[in-house]
Amino acid sequence: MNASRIEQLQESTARPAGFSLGEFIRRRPESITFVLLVAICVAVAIANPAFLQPSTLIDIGRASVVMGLFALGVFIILAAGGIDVSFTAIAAFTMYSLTVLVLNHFPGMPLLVILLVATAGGALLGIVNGLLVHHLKVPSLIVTIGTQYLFRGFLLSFIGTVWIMSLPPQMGAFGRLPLLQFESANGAVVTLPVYFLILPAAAVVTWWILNRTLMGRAIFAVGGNADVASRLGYNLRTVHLFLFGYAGALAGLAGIIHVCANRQANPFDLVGTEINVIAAVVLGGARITGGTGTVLGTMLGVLLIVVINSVLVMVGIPSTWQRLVVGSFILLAAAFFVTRQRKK
Amino acid sequence: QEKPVIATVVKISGIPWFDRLETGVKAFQEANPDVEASQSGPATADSAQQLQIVNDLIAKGVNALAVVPMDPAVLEGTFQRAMERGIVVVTHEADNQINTHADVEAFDNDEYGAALNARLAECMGNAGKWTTFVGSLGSRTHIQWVTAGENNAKQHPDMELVDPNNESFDDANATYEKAKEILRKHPDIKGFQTSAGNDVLGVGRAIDEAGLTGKVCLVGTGLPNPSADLLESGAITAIGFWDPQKAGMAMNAVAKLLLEKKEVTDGIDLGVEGYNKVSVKQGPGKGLLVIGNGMVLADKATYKDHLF
Amino acid sequence: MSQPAKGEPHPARFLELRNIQKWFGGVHALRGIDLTLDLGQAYHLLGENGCGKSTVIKIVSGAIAPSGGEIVLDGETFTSLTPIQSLAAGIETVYQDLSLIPNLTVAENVALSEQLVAGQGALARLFDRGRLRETAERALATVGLPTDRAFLSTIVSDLPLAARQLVAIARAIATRAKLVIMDEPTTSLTRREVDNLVRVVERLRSENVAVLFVTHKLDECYRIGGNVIVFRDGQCVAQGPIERYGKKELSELMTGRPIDSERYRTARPGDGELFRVEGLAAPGFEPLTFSLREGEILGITGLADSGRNELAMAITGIAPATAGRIVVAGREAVIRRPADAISRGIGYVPEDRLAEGLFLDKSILENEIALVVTRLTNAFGVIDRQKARATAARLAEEMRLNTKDIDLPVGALSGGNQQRVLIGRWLSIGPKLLVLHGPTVGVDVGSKDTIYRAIQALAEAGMGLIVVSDDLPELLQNCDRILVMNNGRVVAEFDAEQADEDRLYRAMLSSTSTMESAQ
Amino acid sequence: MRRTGGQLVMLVAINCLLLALGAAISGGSFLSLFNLQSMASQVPEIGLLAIGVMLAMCAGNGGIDLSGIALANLSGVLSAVVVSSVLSGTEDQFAFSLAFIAVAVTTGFVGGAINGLLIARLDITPILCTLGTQMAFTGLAVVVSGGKAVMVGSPALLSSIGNDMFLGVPISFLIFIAAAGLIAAALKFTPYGLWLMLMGTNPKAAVFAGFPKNGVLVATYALSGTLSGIAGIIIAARNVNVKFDYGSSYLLIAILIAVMAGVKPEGGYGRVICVVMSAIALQLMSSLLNFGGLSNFVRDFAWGLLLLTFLAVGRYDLVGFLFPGSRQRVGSGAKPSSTGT
Ligand SMILES: Nc1ncnc2c1ncn2[C@@H]1O[C@H](COP(=O)(O)OP(=O)(O)OP(=O)(O)O)[C@@H](O)[C@H]1O
Ligand SMILES: Nc1ncnc2c1ncn2[C@@H]1O[C@H](COP(=O)(O)OP(=O)(O)OP(=O)(O)O)[C@@H](O)[C@H]1O
Ligand SMILES: [Mg+2]
Ligand SMILES: [Mg+2]
Repeated sequence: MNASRIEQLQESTARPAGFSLGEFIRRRPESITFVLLVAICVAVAIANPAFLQPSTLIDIGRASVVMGLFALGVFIILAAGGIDVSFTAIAAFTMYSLTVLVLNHFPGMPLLVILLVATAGGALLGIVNGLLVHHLKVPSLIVTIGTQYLFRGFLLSFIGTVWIMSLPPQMGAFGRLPLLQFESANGAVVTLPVYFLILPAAAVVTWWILNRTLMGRAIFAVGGNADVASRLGYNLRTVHLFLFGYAGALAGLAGIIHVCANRQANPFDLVGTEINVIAAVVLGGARITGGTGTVLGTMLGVLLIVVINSVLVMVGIPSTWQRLVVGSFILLAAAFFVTRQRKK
Repeated sequence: QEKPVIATVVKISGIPWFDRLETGVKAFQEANPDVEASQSGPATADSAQQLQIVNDLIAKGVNALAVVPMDPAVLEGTFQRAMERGIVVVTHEADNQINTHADVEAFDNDEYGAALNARLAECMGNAGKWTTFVGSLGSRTHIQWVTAGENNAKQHPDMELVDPNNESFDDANATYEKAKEILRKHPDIKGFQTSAGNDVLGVGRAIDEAGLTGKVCLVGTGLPNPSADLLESGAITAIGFWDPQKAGMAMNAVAKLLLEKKEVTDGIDLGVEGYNKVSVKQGPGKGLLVIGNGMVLADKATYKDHLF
Repeated sequence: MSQPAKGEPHPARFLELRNIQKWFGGVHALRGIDLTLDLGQAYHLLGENGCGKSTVIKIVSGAIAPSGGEIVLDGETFTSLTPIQSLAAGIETVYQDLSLIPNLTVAENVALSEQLVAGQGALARLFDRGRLRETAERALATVGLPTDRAFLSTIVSDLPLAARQLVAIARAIATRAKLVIMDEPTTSLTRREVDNLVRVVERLRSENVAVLFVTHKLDECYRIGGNVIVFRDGQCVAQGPIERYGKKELSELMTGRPIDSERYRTARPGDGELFRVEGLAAPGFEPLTFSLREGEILGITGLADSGRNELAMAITGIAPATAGRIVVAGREAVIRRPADAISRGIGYVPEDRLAEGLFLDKSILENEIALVVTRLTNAFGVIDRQKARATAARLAEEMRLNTKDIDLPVGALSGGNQQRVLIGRWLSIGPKLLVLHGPTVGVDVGSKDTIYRAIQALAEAGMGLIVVSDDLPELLQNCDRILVMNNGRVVAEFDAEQADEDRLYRAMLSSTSTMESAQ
Repeated sequence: MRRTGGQLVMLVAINCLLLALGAAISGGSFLSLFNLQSMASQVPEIGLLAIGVMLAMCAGNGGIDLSGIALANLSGVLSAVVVSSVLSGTEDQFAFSLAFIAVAVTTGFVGGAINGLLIARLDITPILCTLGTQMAFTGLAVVVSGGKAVMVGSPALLSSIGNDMFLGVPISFLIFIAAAGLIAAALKFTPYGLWLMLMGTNPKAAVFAGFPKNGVLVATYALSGTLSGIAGIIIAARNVNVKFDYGSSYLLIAILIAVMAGVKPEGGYGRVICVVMSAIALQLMSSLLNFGGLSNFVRDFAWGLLLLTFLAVGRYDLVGFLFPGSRQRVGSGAKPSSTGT
């Protein structure tokens, strides 16, 4: 009934076309991340069977929380074709100011309110990013380099630099509240804290926003082609504000969890780790040019980085060699990733 | 008539240790109104940033520099130029600094490292696996301390050093993760000797959370106030430190002496607690090495005497 | 906001533009446009490149705001529209660049707008995935695309261009639109697809939808019928039923000067063989052999997936051949990458000049000397500025650019001039063979004329040219011979003087129709 | 070209303003020869790295070089270790210096070329690639030096690079200006420069035009690496020692300088002279704050503000407003009517 190539198109899509590994990897790059992750774990387990204890898993899970929250924020910005390096400064800003605030003015503030305020505060700073990105019309990398300096400089020059060692009790208690606890062979207690739950919860929420709401589709649309998206009626301003606001909210949340988990509020913390988080997201299959990626992949990327960083002692790599090993590994993973992805 | 300016430059400004040092500088200023003493430091722990500040101060024309080098080596060239311009250079925590008029140390680094280890060995009952943490492999004093510790441990054949010299980057969280890992890899580990100011916090938290308090010993450099909780709970066996306030005062005192062209002789009293009878030797360069007696080891019972 | 006023007589006035002005910086792109569009009618907006067609469309669809004038939409007066206002009023647009979101699926591209518009552009909402599927299926079926799950979930950037164009059209008709605007919708469609489009338009009109076409293909306007609107230099110079105007008259209205659409090719090719391929093959086409004489213009046509694109890219080293030989002026040429082709004197003017050809932010000078910089250097490896400027100025002159300022960024030129810059760049290497892929895609009548004349002049100078195109009149007017490809093979060869559109067209479809009859 | 004549004017204006401000608050001592020399000798390290970042950005396609300072440190460390194992810095001073320079520049070149090859051949995203090599280079420096500072000393030639003046200008600054000048010339007058900028504007068109794409990429990153090597030499010469973790804050500052200089992060445009001016502006500002005795945290804050101000100025064409002469004049040469035949 129609032109031949449309018929062929019909045929080719109708045909299950067999299972092609290359095509699968191209469509789901996070599968590579997964394979790498498993490969490392197997290799480490062979090198040192002590790796195979439940406590390993729990420690990795616990260590992923802050980075994971950051990564979700970075991922959604990356999906919309932007990049953010100010999230660590946002986290440091909110966590420290809030701790000071609670300590000095509202010692009785319930934990839930603290978490909410942190999230809101982070969102506010994120919105500042969003406004600047939208109105200055420059790549967000540049804007957020500026705001990173701005936020951190403001925090350290005007809010304070003193480390807070004794947290408000409710925050300290939250950091220790166990979700799961058992004793390992040497009598050490292994604890999975309750705050761990925040990461999967945030991941699910992010997944839901991206895949079930119009906003999520708008984010990918903007990442695909911002001009076109705006012509089709997606309000770029709304998308930008939401995007950076959401990433800021996640950063604020991550910041306060960082404080609770560490039992100290150090305003110098966090800033400087942003490149690692971006690397994690990219290793999770999101293209740095935007428009692609999945929440699952992002989480796998975070796990990959956390695992690499935490198995070095296990396999007995001397500390002089650790940087070289991590660096080489990132290169190797990236190369593997790219070559696999390119094969179609 | 302008008052001579003594500029103190610390490794990084804003952190508790150097805030404490600043109280020393301020106290010195109060006691010595005939000089102008002030403190500055970089915003990030980066020797290049510190170098810049020192350079700018030299250009500004201060009379004396009292510097706690982030990395002594990086500052050599600049100090040389400063000395050529007639600026008095005094350093602290840099007993290998060549281009300085005087380096002020709170104590002998080898003695300090050995003392920490002796305390650790005592707690461990002179037997068992132990490991060490340093701020970074590039941190000379930290390496000195752990090396002295290793040498001390050789007296006890049953002490076994495993996976030594873990880098903490002075980040309590990173230290915590690494300590957990070590606890996992060596379930039978008995002791930790740490170097950077935050290491006791990270390792202590790991021990505390693992419920190993009392089973694993931890001795390291730390400040009394931040460590208070963990000392109380017993997760930290003992902390070693010197009071940066006193060190700051001592540095400035030496700088003032040198500005006044007075001689700094062995056994001289700098008028600062712990530096009442300093040993003065020839340093690695042309300058002097001024060693005080400011070492403090504190544990649960004694830390309250030094709250800062 | 704008519900149709009930009980109004037919045909209802839907949209009215009054004295619309638009300035881009110092450029007065629209100089007072007055237009009215009624429901149930088809309109053809004609005009040269840069006369303001796309600008008017962007104003109507809310993508940009006019600098003056007013828009009356369903009886309501606006000074400017937002995309959502325009969409909500029932204006759907298929933009020149298709405006598809490359990383979303077919279904999302087709049917997401419906839900976006339903919520007045609010983003904080769930979307109904069932409705998404239904809407997409219905719209895709209308334009003749597959409606199975696999196709619905294909990522748009994985589709061939023609299918993307149909997807864009499907999006426009997915909702209950009142006005469907199509900005050059048929540039990459073949005649059969255009036929199908004509049927779609018929249906839309019968459903009382207005359709506004922007096109450079006059033939299609006559096939579709309706009214024409002619723009020149940002002004509307004619409006009325298409039957009233002859083809030639329309051309003259557009350009403001007479154009004869006679055959441009008058010279004859030389005798010497210039170029030959023997058993050349690559993914996309089977081993084929042909040759070209000096000064000959060879046309190659076929459906988009007939292998003609792959052939062009194999000859020019973009996607090198996997088998066979290429002989240039009697010497075998191994072409593995574009640089090889360039060093053999083979040039390639790609189809998508913005994406593949031009450096838009850079000056005409830099664009023109890009291929020959190494030849313009002195003994120290430094570019000889004077020589470079002279070269660029000569090429600009030769290609009759409408500006003498070679420091102007190419992005500031009109489409026709941009294409001339690109062709000029290739002349800089003094090519033996120039492969032109869709040399006049999206180029207006006036510029086409200039480009055709340039092509003829090159052939007369002894250069061989291969014109790959699906604009059949273009091939018939310009070529000596025309090869028709189908399914990766050359299925017919015509002497251009003897051929006509109908025969070419049948050849293009020949083997497919055998396949069809075999089924 | 035209669009950014304004950028340069603006940067020059800012520099003048900062100098005037410095003179005002310091009672003139900010403009003393010694302070000017001191500031001039501080610019080269970061300035060289910023030019490297600029080159990588110009290549387009998300080009960026995060490995600059790591490679500079590696060059210094490796060179110090290798050369001092063969020669003595106190005895054969001149030979030691020459060998040191040669090894450091070579290391920088090789390191940069590795970046380039990984990016061009394996197609790894530049940000990820240089992040990996940043760690690898630092790691290698740690392995080679055992994490300790490596003594270079002050052999004749190196010491004069670090400390001496030529006609009152620090030699290190002259080296920086010479390197910047060479790069600027290469960008402006050679085919390489044209290819790089065109490729940055439209990588696909560059392929179609048969540019030696891989060659240009490798050359770009190798050049950036070589600049790191030179920065490593200057660091060694000025500080007498080299260490793997020197200048960790330079990573973002180099990007900051490049962006303030108007380099387009999406590729295809950047001017060396603007980067030089921008580096000087940053130096002036931070020295000014040190002179004023302000906390260094205020400096971070001020940098952020300055960068955002620059962006706003660019966005709302305040430059054109202030200096109408430098305004873009697109379209002036073209006639909007149709083509005459
Ligand atoms: N993006 C732009 N920015 C600024 N000025 C532009 C831009 N696009 C076009 N112009 C200016 O508008 C002029 C008119 O363009 P137009 O498309 O009408 O040219 P033209 O004479 O019709 O050429 P052709 O016949 O080749 O289409 C251009 O020559 C150019 O100077
Ligand atoms: N964003 C812009 N900035 C500056 N000038 C512009 C811009 N968009 C269009 N113009 C100019 O406005 C005029 C009208 O352009 P428009 O795109 O409407 O032409 P068109 O009739 O659609 O041409 P074509 O047939 O090439 O699509 C041209 O001179 C064009 O160069
Ligand atoms: Mg148009
Ligand atoms: Mg025109």
